[in-house]
Amino acid sequence: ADVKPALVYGTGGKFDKSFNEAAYNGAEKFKAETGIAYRDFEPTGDTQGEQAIRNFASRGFNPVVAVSFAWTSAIEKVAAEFPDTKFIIVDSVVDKPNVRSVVYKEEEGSYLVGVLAGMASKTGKVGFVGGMDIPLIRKFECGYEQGARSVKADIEVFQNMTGTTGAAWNDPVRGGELAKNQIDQGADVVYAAAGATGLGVLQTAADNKKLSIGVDSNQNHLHPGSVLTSMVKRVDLAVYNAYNDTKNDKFTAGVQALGVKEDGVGAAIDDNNKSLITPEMQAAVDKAKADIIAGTVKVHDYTSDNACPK
Amino acid sequence: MSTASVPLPNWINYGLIPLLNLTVAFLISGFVVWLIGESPLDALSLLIQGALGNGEGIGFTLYYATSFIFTGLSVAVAIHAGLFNIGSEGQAYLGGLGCALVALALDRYVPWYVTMPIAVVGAGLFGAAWAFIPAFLQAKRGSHIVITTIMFNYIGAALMVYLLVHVLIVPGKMAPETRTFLEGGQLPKLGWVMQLFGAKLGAAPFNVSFIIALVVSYLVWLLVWRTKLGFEMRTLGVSPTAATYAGIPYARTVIIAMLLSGALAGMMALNPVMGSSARLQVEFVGGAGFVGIAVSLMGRNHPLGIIMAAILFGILYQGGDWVSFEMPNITREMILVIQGLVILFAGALEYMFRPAMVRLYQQLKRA
Amino acid sequence: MDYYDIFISVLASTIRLSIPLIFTALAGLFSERAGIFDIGLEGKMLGSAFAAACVAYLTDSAWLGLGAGILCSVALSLVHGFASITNRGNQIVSGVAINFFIAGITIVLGQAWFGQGGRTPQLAPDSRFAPIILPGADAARDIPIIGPLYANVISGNNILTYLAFLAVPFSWWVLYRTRFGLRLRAVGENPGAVDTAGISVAWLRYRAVMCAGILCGFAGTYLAIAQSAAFIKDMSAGKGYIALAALVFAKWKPVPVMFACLLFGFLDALANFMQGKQVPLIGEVPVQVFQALPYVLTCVLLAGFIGVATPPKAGGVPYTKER
Amino acid sequence: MTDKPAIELVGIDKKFGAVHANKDINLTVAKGTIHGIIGENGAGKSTLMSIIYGFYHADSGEIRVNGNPVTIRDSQAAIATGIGMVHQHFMLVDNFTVLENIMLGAEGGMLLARGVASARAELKRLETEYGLEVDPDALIEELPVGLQQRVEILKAMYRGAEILILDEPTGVLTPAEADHLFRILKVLRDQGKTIILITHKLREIMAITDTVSVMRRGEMVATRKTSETTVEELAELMVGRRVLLRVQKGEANPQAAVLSVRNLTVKDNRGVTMVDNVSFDVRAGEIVGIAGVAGNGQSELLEAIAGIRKPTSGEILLDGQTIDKADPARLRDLGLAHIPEDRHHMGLVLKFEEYENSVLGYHRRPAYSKGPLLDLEAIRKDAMEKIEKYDIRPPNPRLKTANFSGGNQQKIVVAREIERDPKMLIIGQPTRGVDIGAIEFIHRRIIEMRDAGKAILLVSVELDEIRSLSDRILVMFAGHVVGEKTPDAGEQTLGLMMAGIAA
Ligand SMILES: Nc1ncnc2c1ncn2[C@@H]1O[C@H](COP(=O)(O)OP(=O)(O)OP(=O)(O)O)[C@@H](O)[C@H]1O
Ligand SMILES: Nc1ncnc2c1ncn2[C@@H]1O[C@H](COP(=O)(O)OP(=O)(O)OP(=O)(O)O)[C@@H](O)[C@H]1O
Ligand SMILES: [Mg+2]
Ligand SMILES: [Mg+2]
Repeated sequence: ADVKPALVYGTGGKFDKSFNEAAYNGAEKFKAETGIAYRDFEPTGDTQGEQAIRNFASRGFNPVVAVSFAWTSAIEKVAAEFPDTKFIIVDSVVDKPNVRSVVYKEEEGSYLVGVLAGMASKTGKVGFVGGMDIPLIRKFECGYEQGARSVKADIEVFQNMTGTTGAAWNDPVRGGELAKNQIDQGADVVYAAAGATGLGVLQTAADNKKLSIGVDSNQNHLHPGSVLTSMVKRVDLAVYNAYNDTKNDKFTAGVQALGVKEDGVGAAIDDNNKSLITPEMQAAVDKAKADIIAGTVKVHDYTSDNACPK
Repeated sequence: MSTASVPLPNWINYGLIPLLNLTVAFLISGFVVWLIGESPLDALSLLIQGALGNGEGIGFTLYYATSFIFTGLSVAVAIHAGLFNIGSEGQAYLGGLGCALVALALDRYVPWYVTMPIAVVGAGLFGAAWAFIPAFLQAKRGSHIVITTIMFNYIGAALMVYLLVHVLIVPGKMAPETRTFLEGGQLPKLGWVMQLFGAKLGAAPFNVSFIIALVVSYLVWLLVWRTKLGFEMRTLGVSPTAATYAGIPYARTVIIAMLLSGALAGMMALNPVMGSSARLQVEFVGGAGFVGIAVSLMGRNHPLGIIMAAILFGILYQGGDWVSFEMPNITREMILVIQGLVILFAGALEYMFRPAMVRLYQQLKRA
Repeated sequence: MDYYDIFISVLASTIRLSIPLIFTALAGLFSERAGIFDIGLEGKMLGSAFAAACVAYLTDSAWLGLGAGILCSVALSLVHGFASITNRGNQIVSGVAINFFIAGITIVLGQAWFGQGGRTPQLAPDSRFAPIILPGADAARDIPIIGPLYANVISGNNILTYLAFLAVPFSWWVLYRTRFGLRLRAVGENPGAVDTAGISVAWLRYRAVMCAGILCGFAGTYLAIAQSAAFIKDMSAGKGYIALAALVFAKWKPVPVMFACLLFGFLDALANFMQGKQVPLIGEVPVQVFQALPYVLTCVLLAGFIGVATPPKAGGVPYTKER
Repeated sequence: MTDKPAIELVGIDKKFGAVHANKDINLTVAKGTIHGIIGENGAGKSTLMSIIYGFYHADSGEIRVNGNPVTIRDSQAAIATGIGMVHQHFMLVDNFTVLENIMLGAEGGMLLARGVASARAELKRLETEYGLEVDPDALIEELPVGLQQRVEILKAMYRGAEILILDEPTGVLTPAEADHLFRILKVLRDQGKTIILITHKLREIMAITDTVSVMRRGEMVATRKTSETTVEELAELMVGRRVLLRVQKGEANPQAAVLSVRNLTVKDNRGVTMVDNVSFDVRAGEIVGIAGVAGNGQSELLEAIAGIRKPTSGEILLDGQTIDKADPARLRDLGLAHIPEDRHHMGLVLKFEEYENSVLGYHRRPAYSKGPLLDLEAIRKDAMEKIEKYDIRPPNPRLKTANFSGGNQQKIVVAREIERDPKMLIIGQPTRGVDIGAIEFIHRRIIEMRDAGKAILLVSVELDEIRSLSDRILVMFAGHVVGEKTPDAGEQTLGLMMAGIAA
């Protein structure tokens, strides 16, 4: 079928080295493979998403991918206005016949990096810095904690959220301060799930010669030797699949939940962090992955009951 | 001879000089566009096209303008009483709370036209309440209102975030915002107005609050130039000593003027909260309070001027969105750049061209 | 973690968070003591942060970054001066304009040049101001009481931090012990006195706003290339206004300015630290309380409940000889 | 004198917008003399001096100092040429010490430390040489005006002024202080300095100057040797025609007291007691004049009675009613009208149109309103009537008040206050800056009011005005009423009382 793909990023900007960049990579991959150009838009504020999505839809773009839960209500509205256009929202669920909602089992990926964090920590204390305090981010934290505890039962996990509004995704200074607080309290691995705020966390960890864990994209290269691993979330796949499925008339609406099994989330290991990962750690993470896929390990999903079992 | 006090005819004072100031602001904005490697002329034509090219664009333009009329009036009323209210932003934010509470309470029981007047009152009351403390501190304790209103913007933002995150949020939802209002809490759009001109409003949230804004503009004009209270405010504004002499109570007049100013700012919330998103969101004011300063300055603190300036800024906002969509290299923040330049040239540098104008005018007269 | 460690940690955080406030409030001090209100501090800080980050990235030199930050901030000061001194425009309006302009232009240019949502690229360690470990810091760490204080609070800061604390006595000295300072204080109280003493009011005020520009340049540079490793949009996040509040709080005096900034920095640090922690009897204190506290305190001060804050008498009023 | 003149002005011209403050002024001031310049308010004296001092720039004309043409770009240039000036409105930094004020602009180096020592020494020298004593470490805001003026003189001397301009130095001084000042000026002259003294008090001119020049409406109309002229001639030159010395009026016919002031004490904004335990009555049908040197509490007294300033203690009774709240609006309703001392800052809103000012303070009256709205038609009609009755020119109620001349502005205020049939009229400086024609008119209206049975309290620093209008004269000195006299009391007697010397 005809595809005229469009992409609306979250407010972090296209090259955020994280979430949005992953989406961009997916679109680029599609373009490279098919030669089909796409159009994208980078909103810099929360009010622009809806207009951009509508602009794309009204100009016949199809499918329209919106990455970020921030565009939930925008997609809800615009999808109703353009029932013949296909929409894909990432990180949120919109129940409309022409909308595909792609969500990730972040708890599973976070569990894997938690295992690594638990093993890498010498102090028995690890940290977590979240972005905006919302259930989605709690979900990351909860899986992380469970993973760390699976290898060190008495491990202490510090957690902080950067803020309560959208600005929390874009506040590396506060992210750095929070990380520093955790390091001062003894944490030697800090996991940042905070968009651009995370850059401050990784920076602070590197400045203080501690370990950090990146998120969404593979951020291992940002501070080689300091970033222990990254909890990658294959947003690129969501975008790529959306375009490809539409092209091949295989678009399906409804919820897609991508977990470890679907390769939707995982712990990144590459040249940049190879030296930090011991063979035992590698083995442990592989085992955890297998266990999750086999169902022998169940990672708790915070959003299922808004609680994290201790 | 100094040129400061040479009188100039109105068409120069209120026409040519503001036009010149505006032109310079746009020229420099054009330069910035050129700097990022885009064509300023293309950008300008896109801006106009996006803002005025079709019904939907016009609808958005007027939607933005509605908010700016309210905040512009808010700033202007205070200025007439000699008070620089930088707190319209915070007052509008709090006004949103007032109007949302009304909508949340009533939307399931009554139709919009019952909710609306009560929401206007609610928004006005909350906005006024937020202006009250700075007003009181200025009136009774002489605390500089510019500083206190800035402080109150931040205090208000903290308060609203707290309320939205901890109190008003829908449990289980991620975004800090209230639930969506039902029909009874939503203001109808003005699609029919567009139809009168044969245009389609589309998705633009141009709504009934525009009419409220126009009515309020008239009322403000009446207040400032036709009422005893307005007379007293203006007296206080230009000559506090004469006001004292005339028995105009300083504290009372300051407080009333600020309450009115705050109420006007608060009413602005109706437009985005009940007219567009149908819920109260974090940071929904989005700088409209500060735009009010620019609008009031450009409109020479007169309701008619304010309406025109608000529409100009509406064009800027809607057109700017369009430009940023069509020219991905130019982000929407270009609007802030233009806005800053307009405030600089129309406000702070308003007299820059005056001496030249005076010389020119005198030559013209001699000739 | 025992209480002393907590204390040290919060103290160190306080210092890191106070530095931009100190520079900015001192900037405001120079400008306002000369009679020029400056609510454009926010914009100047943000602008210089952007300039510093761009230049540091392009040249790989933190010092050139600092230079660029200062240059940018001084340029903005001159605009403010041109509007409020030469053209006798409204100083508040001019400040508001500068804040808007900078809030926009940094993102517009940043996005156009780097495409990172208004951010500048992450800086390599040597294009930033790195922490300086003072001699013996590591060795001293284990000495009780003084050790952690030395190792974690006094040592391990970047050069700009030390400069900020030097800037305080230096500003005091300039204001109260030099000819320039005497004239500057005079022009903020009664420009007529300065004028009739044969001193150019305009040039004096221009120099004052340039001083403000220089100091603000330090603040922005600190934000972008010392505290962080890149410019992030809106990264000043209201610090300019907090600094203004601190300036009022300190009644326009240099040493109290430092203490007011430390107090406000402390509140910020405390907010970070207290997050998610329970306070006995009260429960968890919302961070918004800490965020609002500096502003509330300043209003309480302005209301005259803790002494009176009298601004420089000629502040905000353009100087004209003719009526 | 064979020397070149200290100062020569040739064709100095200066406009402020529409106001032609100095018209083609020529003036020669001989070295080593005291040269007086007199003129009514607004004649352009201060403007001319400010031009010499480089504070203003002349639009055209030439200045010569010691025979050499000079360009005085700014005050610094003036100081460098040896010109010093004591401004009418002091140019001091209130929260600085005396020493800091004196050093400002002449610090003697980048750092203050060194200059401070030498400034102290030099101050000591000036003190002993001229008797200009003042504590160098006192804050200006804590000094009385007389001493502040001394600081201004010291500032000029410290900068080595050879030519010293004093702009109305005695307005704020008691006669005794003025005498002290004159002694100092004579010492300075005898040491070869040149002094230009501005005043509009003829007595002072006669007492101290060697030469006197007269300005009127921006023009230099005459220069005389003091020894060869008379008070009468100067007065005539000043106002441009023969001056009527007395206003025609009949005997007063006082009735019951309308205003009673009992043990009134009033402080100014700085908390200094300006009116100290003052008591008096004003009866219907009489004019009570208050004489005194400016700054002896008259302004504060008026403001307290008008409800603008809250008294610290004491009682004010209007028509038998105690006024316990400072509320000008209520006082107006009770029948108190107030013509303020300062029409520009109090009596009028210069940016308003004339008709708006014609109801200022009375705008809440039912006659001018329709509910919360103003009844513009009624107001404009009323304004027009007053314009006709008082011959206010131009007769246009829609004209901006700033565009009326001083005399016409004063008429707007007078008309507004008198024409609303008050019981009690308080008047401050009714004719300041007003031309002779208007003065006569306003004086006549005041007498008519008295004859109509109104009680009138009049404050003026012009002793002649007080003497010609009042039925009784109270003299104020340092916040006290030091005595009561009839208008035929001699100028001498009153003058001594004003100086606090005799009662
Ligand atoms: N700075 C100014 N701007 C505009 N007009 C001015 C200014 N200074 C003086 N004038 C006007 O110029 C004229 C002359 O004023 P000036 O102060 O020189 O009079 P003066 O003779 O000193 O009067 P006074 O006795 O009241 O001091 C007046 O009409 C006055 O209003
Ligand atoms: N600030 C001003 N702006 C515009 N016009 C002015 C201003 N001040 C004065 N004028 C005009 O200039 C004329 C001369 O003013 P000025 O005060 O010198 O009058 P005057 O000759 O002293 O009159 P009067 O005898 O009534 O005092 C006035 O008729 C007035 O219309
Ligand atoms: Mg004068
Ligand atoms: Mg006159």
